[in-house]
Amino acid sequence: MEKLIYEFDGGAPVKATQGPAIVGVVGSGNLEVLVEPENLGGRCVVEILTAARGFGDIWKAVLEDFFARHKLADLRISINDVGATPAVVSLRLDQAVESFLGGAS
Amino acid sequence: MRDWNIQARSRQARLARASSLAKGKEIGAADVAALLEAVLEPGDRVCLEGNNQKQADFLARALADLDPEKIHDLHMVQSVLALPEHIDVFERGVASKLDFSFSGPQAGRLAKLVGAHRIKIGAIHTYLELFGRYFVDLTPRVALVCAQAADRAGNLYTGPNTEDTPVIVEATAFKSGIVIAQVNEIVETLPRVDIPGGWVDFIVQSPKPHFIEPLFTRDPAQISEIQVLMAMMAIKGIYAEYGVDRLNHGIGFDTAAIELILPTYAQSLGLKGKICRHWALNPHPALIPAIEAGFVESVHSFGSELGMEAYIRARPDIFFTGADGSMRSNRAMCQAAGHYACDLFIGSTLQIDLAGNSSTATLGRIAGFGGAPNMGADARGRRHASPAWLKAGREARAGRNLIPRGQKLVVQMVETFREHMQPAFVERLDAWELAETANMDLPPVMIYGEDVSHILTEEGIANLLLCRTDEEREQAIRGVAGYTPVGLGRDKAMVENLRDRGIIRRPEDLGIDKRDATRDLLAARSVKDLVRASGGLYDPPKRFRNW
Amino acid sequence: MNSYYEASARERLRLLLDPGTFHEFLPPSERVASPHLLQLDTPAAFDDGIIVGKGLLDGRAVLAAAQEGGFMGGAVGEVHGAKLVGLLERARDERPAAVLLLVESGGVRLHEANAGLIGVSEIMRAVLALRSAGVPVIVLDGGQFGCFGGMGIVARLCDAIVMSEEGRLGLSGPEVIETTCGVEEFDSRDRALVWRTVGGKHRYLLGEADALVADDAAAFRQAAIDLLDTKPDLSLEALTAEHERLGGRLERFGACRDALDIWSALGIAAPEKLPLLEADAFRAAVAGKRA
Amino acid sequence: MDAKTLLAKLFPAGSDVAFDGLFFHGTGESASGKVAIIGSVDAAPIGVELAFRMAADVLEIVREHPARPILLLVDTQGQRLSRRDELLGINGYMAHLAKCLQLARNRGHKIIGLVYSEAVSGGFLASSLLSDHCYALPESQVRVMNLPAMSRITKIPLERLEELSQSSPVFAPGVANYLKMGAIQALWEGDLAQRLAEALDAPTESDSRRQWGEQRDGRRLARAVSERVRHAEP
Repeated sequence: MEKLIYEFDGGAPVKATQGPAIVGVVGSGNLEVLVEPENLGGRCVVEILTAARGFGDIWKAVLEDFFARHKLADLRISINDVGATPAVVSLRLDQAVESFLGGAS
Repeated sequence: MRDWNIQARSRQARLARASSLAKGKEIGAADVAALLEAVLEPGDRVCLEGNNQKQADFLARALADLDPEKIHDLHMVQSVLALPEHIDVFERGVASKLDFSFSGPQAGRLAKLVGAHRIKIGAIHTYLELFGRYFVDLTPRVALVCAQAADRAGNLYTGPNTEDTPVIVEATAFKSGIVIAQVNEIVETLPRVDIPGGWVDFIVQSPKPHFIEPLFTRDPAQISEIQVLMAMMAIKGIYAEYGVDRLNHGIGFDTAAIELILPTYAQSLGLKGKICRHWALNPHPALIPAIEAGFVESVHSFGSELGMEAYIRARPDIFFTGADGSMRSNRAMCQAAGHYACDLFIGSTLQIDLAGNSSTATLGRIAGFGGAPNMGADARGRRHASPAWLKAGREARAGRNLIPRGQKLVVQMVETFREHMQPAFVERLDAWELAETANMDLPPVMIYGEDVSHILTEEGIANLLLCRTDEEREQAIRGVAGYTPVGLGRDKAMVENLRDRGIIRRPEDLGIDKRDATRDLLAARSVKDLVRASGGLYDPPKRFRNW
Repeated sequence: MNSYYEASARERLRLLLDPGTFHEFLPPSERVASPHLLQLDTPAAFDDGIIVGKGLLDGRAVLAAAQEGGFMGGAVGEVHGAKLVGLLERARDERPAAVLLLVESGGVRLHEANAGLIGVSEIMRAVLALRSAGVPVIVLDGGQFGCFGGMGIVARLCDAIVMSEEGRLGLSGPEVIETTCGVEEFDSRDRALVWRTVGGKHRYLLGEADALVADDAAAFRQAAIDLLDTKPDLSLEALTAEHERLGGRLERFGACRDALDIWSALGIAAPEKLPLLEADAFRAAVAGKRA
Repeated sequence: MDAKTLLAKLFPAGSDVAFDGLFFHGTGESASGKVAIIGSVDAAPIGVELAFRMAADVLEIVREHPARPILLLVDTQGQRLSRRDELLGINGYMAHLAKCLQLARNRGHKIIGLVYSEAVSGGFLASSLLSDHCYALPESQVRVMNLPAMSRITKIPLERLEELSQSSPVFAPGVANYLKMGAIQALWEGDLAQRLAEALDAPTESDSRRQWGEQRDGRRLARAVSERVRHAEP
């Protein structure tokens, strides 16, 4: 396994409707994404535990695009991953933030 | 004075050697080895019917068990190496040379024996090429074929899985060859005659019904939301755009997803009656909902599919069926149909390079081609027009001083990463390395980049028809290659430019909201749903059931 | 219609309980994951594959637990088991209308096999203690991974079981039996055989499942509501009656080799047709014929 | 130790036990009075018949001998693996046995389990693990699965499992691990009749295995996690 931590800033504060949100399942080719509000001085911290080693660059690129899509601040995003493809990761991230912001869970 | 009748006299001599074994055309199962020894001679060209689905498994076993002291150096000319016995004949020294098309299940063993110089490969073909050579320079001396039933006159009923049998028998029987058929049963009256008895020399009832593999069943339960998204893009960004009305689908979950959202998504776009009416396709169970919804008008098939028999029988307006009601498939005919009469082929692959060449070759496996290249290639001999073909041709020729002609739509549909994070886009195909290690003349390319019109990934569609330079083409491919190294290596400004010109189209450019891409769009989400959609007529193989 | 089979454990709870009423104990943000998995370099889930909490069902207070088959096949590890035991003990304190167990489990998680086995044993004891205290436990079984191993025993300790035909209930999974005893004993790839041996319809016919519903979360919900007033009965009389039923089953069906023989012996005219029937038609076809 | 030797050591004052195939049952005379005995021999696979037979015995004890302690002496290689057992609902037969033992417990029968030879997986769950007090002989074998099989299924290298099993009692076979994890209350050595007498006199509490596991540093989380769920707000 590999642990990866990334930080992003430049987002805007968001309002959660109901506290932390979780989507996805820790199963093969899938991942769970937990989004929690936390005072991080405007930054977002993403912590990833992944079964697939050596894909740090790809995670970084996926997350950069994610934070380009969503202007977010003061969020802790925690991920448990079992080799999900970037497409699945992007999808779960979008679902998680949508759920966090009060969309369908 | 030259002897013009050597082949026919050889045939007579072989039949004479076998005469004591046969009662009429019938051979007892126990006498098959003796029969093969009688009619075969070392060095003979032999076609052992190995299809995509049905297999002459009893005859294959018998052939592999022959004494290599007596029968050796056979030259096997067969479309598919599917069974272990297809390789055993080489391993045991009965055969030594091979011309074939596809060896999926046996690709690893084949590569080993080639490496050990136990098999000499003539060439790896597409189906139509190999069938063509049966009539030119690879005509079988002896054909070992497979049918559902025979009557005592040797007429064969192949049942729905006719597949390669007609082309093999025709080539063999009309060039003084010998045709031996294994059948599941010998009956007084056949439901219909698929192969005339006059073309068949011997029939043997196999102890067990021949093996047949349900290769074209995809369980809708395994289709992911990413695949649904890609299917939406295919329908809205390609099928609707070009008015694709005659087509072939490769087998896979991606294409099953397209089939399963025709009655939902395509219907909602008002496309019924405008796209996907005529198919060259095996009877995919996943097509049932679209057929029931009235999307489909005709389906001609290479082979059949286990469990679809009763459904096909009940939908004769759609499928090609005999007077007896059961399906008649024909691989050679359907390949020709797919090549010349379809406007679009869409299928998946393992690797695509920067020029759009795609390959399913991996190191240590000689898998061959099968039929995809016949479908997935522009038909340069095509002359009749259709709106989709003309539009593709116009796009490819716009701004160039060329005489008008059409072009086939050849779509490669892949997720940017396969399982275990294997990238689908690569700088260099593994096929190069395989070609070097296996001493091939050419790297085994499934679909040449010059034939590919579109590449579709979860990131978007790249329309290669519109690219005018190699550089544009490369950036268009990189622009849909996602987070693979190839994708990350894109020139972002150029990719945005290609997007502005409509060469690259993202889901949002097509007006597709990714959030709509859920499994709820699938007209059937399980095999049981397919049974329901068929009104109980589809009877899936046991391994696909969960009830 | 929402497929219960396809839904995740969280979605199942959301669909099963009154909207917006579910409150989770030890939610993922508490990060009570399995340290044992991490030690073996295996990804762990923030909820260890089980969601426990409280909510309302048809306006009545219930406690509920849902196992996530997508994570390690819903297998029971130390944390997973302890969360369920804690919930069952809480039910003894709180006395809700019922405890709902949305099972989906292959049994004991091998990565922490001893902790898992003991955990299952503690779940068994806690279920029995809770039922002895008069709180009913209702099992819902319709997930992709079925309910096997120790959880298969747990399910049968409870007051009632709701299954869909997709649901499976047993002890040893078909793959385990095939691996150990050979394909002749149990061909796990013959899924029709698997389902008629351990699937919902057979369990319903044997009287082990109390309700057989379509694969629809709303149908599971309604069946659970209908069972809310079940009264636990672990009396000598009740167990004696159960004993006679089980003994009768051995006598009547002990020599049967296949579920079709059993269904036939139950007086069902065309047993081979049963697997194809939808839930409603199936219940109608077997009405009055169940063991 | 074989069952007959065991019985002689447990009940020097005598026992009346009938053997029937893999199953045995009867009564033993202990220092604290009569004890009902239910057991199995030869690493019996527990199938539907055996579970049913044991349940019958428990019901009979409840009916005929109120509050008489029950001693489970079950030697098992695990549940019987067969399609027929699954077809008939083997898990239901095991659950029935557990319910019958709960009935006995509810009616004041003390239930003691002694693992004297082998206790494996589902067979263990359906027998000794259902007792109020589960003990074991030091030479007995307790497990879910051996490490090579575990390695195959989990795809974790055998060396890694072997290495970790030196420091962790959480997954590897062994009676000592089960002692540490709290499933086995104590190992019985020396005078077995004396050990039995002490067990019969010990107070019966509710399920305390999580506490033991925590105290013995074998299961560090189970008690705390279950308590947190039990007392979580609101």
